[in-house]
Amino acid sequence: MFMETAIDTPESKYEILPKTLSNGEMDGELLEVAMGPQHPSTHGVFRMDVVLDGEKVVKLKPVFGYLHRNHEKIAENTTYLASMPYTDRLDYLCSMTNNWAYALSVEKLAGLQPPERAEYIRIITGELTRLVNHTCLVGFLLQDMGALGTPLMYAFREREMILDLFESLSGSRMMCNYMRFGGCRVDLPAGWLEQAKRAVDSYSGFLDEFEKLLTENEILVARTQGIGVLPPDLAVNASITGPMLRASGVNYDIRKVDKYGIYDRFEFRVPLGDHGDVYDRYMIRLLEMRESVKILNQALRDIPAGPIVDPKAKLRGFRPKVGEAYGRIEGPKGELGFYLISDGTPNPYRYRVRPPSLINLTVLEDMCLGQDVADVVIILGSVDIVLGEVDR
Amino acid sequence: MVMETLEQIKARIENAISGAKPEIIPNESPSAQRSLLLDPAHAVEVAKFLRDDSQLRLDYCSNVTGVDWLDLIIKEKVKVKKVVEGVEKEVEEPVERKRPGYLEAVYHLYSMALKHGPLIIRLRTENRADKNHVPSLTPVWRGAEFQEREIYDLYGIIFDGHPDLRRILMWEGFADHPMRKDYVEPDDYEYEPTPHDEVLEKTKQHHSPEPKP
Amino acid sequence: MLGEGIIKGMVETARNFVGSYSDPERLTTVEYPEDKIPAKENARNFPFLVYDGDDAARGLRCVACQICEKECPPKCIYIVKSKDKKPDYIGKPQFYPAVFDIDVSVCMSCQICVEVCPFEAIKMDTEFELSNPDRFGGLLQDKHRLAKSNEYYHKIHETEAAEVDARLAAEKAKAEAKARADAEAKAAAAAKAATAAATPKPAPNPTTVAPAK
Amino acid sequence: MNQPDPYLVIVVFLVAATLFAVAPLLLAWIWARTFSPRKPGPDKNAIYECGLESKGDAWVQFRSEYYLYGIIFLIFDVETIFLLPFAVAFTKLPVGAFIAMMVFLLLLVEGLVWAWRKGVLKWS
Amino acid sequence: MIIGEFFRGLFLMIWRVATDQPEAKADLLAVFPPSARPVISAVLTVSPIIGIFATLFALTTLLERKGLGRIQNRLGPNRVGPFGILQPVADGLKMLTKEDIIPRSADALVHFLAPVVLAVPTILAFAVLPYGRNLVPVDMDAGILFFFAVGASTELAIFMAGWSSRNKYSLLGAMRAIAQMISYEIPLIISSVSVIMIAGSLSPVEIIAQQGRYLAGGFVPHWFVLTPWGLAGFIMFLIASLAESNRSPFDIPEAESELIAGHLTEYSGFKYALFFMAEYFGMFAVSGLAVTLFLGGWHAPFEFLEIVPSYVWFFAKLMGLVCLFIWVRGTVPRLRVDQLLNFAWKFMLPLSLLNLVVAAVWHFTAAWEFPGAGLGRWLLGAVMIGVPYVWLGRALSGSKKITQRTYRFAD
Amino acid sequence: MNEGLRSELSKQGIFTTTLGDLYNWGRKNSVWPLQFGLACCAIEMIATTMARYDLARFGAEVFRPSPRQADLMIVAGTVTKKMAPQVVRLYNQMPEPKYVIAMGACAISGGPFKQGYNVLKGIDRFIPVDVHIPGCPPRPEALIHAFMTLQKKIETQQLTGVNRPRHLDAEAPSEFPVPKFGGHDLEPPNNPAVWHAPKLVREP
Repeated sequence: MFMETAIDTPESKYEILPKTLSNGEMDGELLEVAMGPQHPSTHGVFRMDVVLDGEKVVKLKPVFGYLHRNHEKIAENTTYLASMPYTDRLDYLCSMTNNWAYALSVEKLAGLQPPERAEYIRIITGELTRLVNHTCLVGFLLQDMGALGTPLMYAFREREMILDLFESLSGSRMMCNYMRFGGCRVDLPAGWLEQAKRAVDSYSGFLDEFEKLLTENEILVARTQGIGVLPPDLAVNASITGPMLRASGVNYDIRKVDKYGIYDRFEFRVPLGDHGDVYDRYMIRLLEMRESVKILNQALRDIPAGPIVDPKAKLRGFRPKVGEAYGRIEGPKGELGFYLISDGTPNPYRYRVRPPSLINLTVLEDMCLGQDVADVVIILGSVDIVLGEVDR
Repeated sequence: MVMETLEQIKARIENAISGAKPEIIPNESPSAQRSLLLDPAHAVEVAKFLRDDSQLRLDYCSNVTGVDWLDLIIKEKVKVKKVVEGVEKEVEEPVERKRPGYLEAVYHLYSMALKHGPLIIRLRTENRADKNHVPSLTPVWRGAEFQEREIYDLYGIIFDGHPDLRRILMWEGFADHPMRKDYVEPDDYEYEPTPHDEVLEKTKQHHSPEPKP
Repeated sequence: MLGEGIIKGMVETARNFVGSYSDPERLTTVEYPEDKIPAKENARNFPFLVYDGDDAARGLRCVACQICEKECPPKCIYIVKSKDKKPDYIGKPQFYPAVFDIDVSVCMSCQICVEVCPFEAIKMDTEFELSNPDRFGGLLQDKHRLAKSNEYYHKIHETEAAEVDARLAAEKAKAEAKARADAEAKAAAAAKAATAAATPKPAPNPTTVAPAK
Repeated sequence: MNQPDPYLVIVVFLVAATLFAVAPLLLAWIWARTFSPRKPGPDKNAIYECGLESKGDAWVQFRSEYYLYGIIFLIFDVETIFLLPFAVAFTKLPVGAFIAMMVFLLLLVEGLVWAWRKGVLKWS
Repeated sequence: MIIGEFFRGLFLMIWRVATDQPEAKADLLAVFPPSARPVISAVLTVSPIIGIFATLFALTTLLERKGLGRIQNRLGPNRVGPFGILQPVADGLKMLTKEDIIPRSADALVHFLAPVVLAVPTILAFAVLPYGRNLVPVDMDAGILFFFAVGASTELAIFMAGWSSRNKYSLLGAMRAIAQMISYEIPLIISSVSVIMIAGSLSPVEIIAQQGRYLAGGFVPHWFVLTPWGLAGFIMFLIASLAESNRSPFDIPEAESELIAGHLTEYSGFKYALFFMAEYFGMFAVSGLAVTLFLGGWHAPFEFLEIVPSYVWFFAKLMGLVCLFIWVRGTVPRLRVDQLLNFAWKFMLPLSLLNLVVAAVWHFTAAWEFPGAGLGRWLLGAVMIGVPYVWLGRALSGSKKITQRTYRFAD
Repeated sequence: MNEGLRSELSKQGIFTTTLGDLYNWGRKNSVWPLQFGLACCAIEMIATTMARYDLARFGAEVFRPSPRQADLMIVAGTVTKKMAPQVVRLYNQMPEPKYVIAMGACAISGGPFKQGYNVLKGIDRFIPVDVHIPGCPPRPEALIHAFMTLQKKIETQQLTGVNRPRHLDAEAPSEFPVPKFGGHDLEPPNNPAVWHAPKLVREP
């Protein structure tokens, strides 16, 4: 609605280096505006230096580092275990998947194998985290679009339900610090599975409600379709991962590619978009949530009894052999990887987080050029960043 | 799809690009992720080969990171033939060898087209002080743009050919490269109510706040 | 038709509006200071020290082994070991913390101190109403403020506390049996006085990873 | 005659409205004078820009799009002014007058269509 | 003696107003010397209106916060006074005592004048609305014209606010505000022209009088909204008035998520409150006009309900519209500025012009006298406005239809 | 305000006390926070305004994006050294009376990240903080509790006299110097006028 530009067909040849629109024939002076670090819709302390020609963006430079908390440096000065709670605070919406990625990398480094039940618990908590993340993202995206809190409130209502599950499992709402090398910290408390089943069952209803509220809303359609188009070849070259990549139509889901954990046992599909615009990114997330619900239903049905920790795992005095490992998972925001180098001491020699949020921002300027200021915030919203992970 | 072994890749690189001498870096840990060390002179060419080769098609540069290796004194025992009391014997003798430090950029490559990986390539600077240049691979993989900037910021590796090499996380005007192993932190947390001895010890080496002019 | 989607959305919000008067699912507010969401069994916020019996000073389980101090990721625990010893719950003389400070303004509620503690001495509290205008007076907690009774522990973490108590009782019984056997052995070999007994081996907590032996 | 002159009421309305708007500002000023002193400062009275120091001037020459809308507005506003007397008289007018008015309207619609086709209404 | 007369007059006035009687002020005015009577009379008219709308403003902010809360599954303010009723009072007190900051580089005089210039015309617009059978502050022949004339000056104030702040966000907000408000001014006026055509008068009193009849035994009011052109005009009037009062989804001048607070960014203390208040006053004024033009003003929906005092109906209808505004605000996201302007020029303007034709046809077909003529007229009008609506709606959405996209799935 | 004090004041003039009470009541019930989140705690801050906890009940859901209309700055999350000047500037740009809640470990003391080279060890090094909430992140209820603590604090403040709050004192500063970026650290690393490093007293 309200829009005349047809969707740009993805160009076959991308330009690798970032480009800036020239102000050739345009009239009026340029206006340099800083959006952020304190700005209602930069999702934290992100800053974009935007050059505007009227309302059009002719240049956009992201500025990072306002939340650079030295996670990697701190981790290199402390033990492997002590970094686990710090990973919670990387992408603070999805602590479980962060835990998982780190645990997976350390398990690769030290040769540990979590038992089956632990793998199931990881999948359950991981997919719940995906639900939380995507729900919040959609809420925040609508907030950026100017909906007065209602979608965000509904999103957080559902989030609270899952946080309740996390709290009764791990003790904390957000910072679960739940996974351990070779397994999980505690077993599921009594009644947890039933509670989780109830939550998952009601989730489809919530998704229906949400779609009714928004998906067909003309304003949303008009605001998102054809905005922030990301062609697939640029997406691949710029290392975009996660829903954003799949919205551009590239079939790459690490759950399918690496089959880490026990993802090969579950039946689920990977939704792909054809346009790579904001609307596709929004819809891909909604569709992914429906797939997550499917995975959760299977996992909650099949979870076996048994131990939850690899008996070889040590809590104190954990010293992996000299070497290095890179482990990665399909986080809700994209590929979340940890690269670890061990020198045989209790502390990692090099500890590196591969932050999907940061790398997905590589193409922010390419997507925003020529769009309006109002589009910039929703394009940023559709990228789905969390500053804790962008700046670490 | 299974990727070729590192040896095969190495041989094909050597065939395709004359002068390139990739070196396989072993990895003893259970992960067994070995890597290829590229020489800076041919790195961009090799990278393009890796990206465009039809069997590899490593079109996706997942992770780029820096590593700081300090000067290291390696103590080894070397067997030396010596004449001891008139008899030639093989004697083990401790030898100290200084390995100069260097900075390293590590790239993890995957293929989205063929769904395989990782191939890990490494680039090394000559030393940690002045000869800290390596070629930038951003023109090959745009995804390396911010990560190389980050390495420049935190480790001080200068990537030649990077389109926009500025500090990314710290502010302009910051003097140090804080992720280096020998970085000295500013003196500002000795007031914590629960200071530990090592913390107090550490604060003594800190930069003191610079005197006001 | 134009406007259809908006009307659908408005129907949805109207449903929530009307529902908020009849359906508790659609009015999720818990009016905090009056009503509280019951704390979850596993909930954790800040650590406290468990003591047995009535006397907080004498019954403290902590033996100032300083493992938690070392393992604490943000280093918010500060312990000074006592000079003298006092008997612990099985009567064995142990050190106790002369100073045990936790700066809750630093604590990240990660529970690692609880996991690594071999003596079941530090546990997580569910108390969160700690906001205070005074940072140091209000938030730097010493051992007097940290000490809370075993009954309190039972109140907040029922299942877990029962397990811990059972384990401690079993240990105590074992230790007493051992002490009796030792005493008999001592009586048999009256010449020797065995005072240096090994520290009691803690039973691994079944819910946590077994600590290294 | 109890109904006062409508314009007198309007004048009183104007005065009252102005008082209503200014009185609280005055009250706030008195409060500030008496109890809570205003404390201007170089930072506080600087332009807000997301916590950064504002660079460059905000008073720039702006793009022409906004002005184009302004011009079309003028045309149509004048048109509506013409419409009003016509509308008041409409019920007393014959069909012919209505058709004449429609011709006038059509001319304006043509202007709108022209502007539309010309791309004036398109935000480039 | 005089004091007794005064209170008697006051009491009689209140009683007469409450019971819908004419000449409410007569006895009270008799107390005063004749030369002072016109002014006193005017003051007696003006002060209750401002007082009532100020109270209504306070209540509406609370209503909005609570209503939005309910839409969002929560309670909303309920702690300050019983049911949170004193929340607006606390807010007002706070704003009064808040420090006032004028940016150093701003144009201080314009910065100060802007909120006043905004608040005064919005209050003036209340002058011409008939609140009840005998409650018309100013019975002007050109009342509607006066209303639009004062309403138009608010645009200037918002631009003054944005420009004088010398803040980049404010400037963008001001530019947007100007573009938006002038664009919606025209559909707003044209959609009310259809009513003026049929009523044949610019006087609000006369327009309401035209809607005072009842059909079908007193159960169908003769409101203009119940005609095809009236319904279309009403909807367009509402949309345009949403835009004119900068309410969501047209709140782009202060677009929080992009422009911080747009033209309000640099305003603090009670100046900000004045803007806030003016927004609500503007909303009341346009809702009041919508009630007058389309919803039969102070007339009851059914004839037998006319015994209820007329002003009750007026304010009930007004608050109904305000609630609708709040409801819309709680549901929809915001438009982008170019879409908003497109919507005004390419959808609202053609449709509102067309609506004039529909109204004319309605007028000319009034003479139809065959069985089912009423229904036929209705259908003709509905088709005349409905078909272009669908067609323009399609055209506006470009070539693609508003249907869900299909998505591929990879296994 | 306790009874004794009230009667003492009423002797001097009841007007002052009631006006002061009204003033305190007004500003305590209408605390509008600045829409300003830094890190993890910001999510819990948002959660506090959401349906389950509903900060709106206290009239505080009006999160203003512009500091000009805000009363309360909730420093929710880690203040890095790169961010600190901006935080101080935002605080400076808020009109009086203004309050600061340091939410979460990071804002109070640097928290778990205090060992980081780019992390400010507590926002109270540069601006005065009214209420501290420990926790990482604090539960939404804890934020509400802190909010009520702040309300209690406002309640006890006097309109006149020596104990009047900072913003009513013409001499007290309303803005604090913004630190500059230095070669190794912020310059100065703390503001001695605001921050007083405590003396460590340890009883054995």
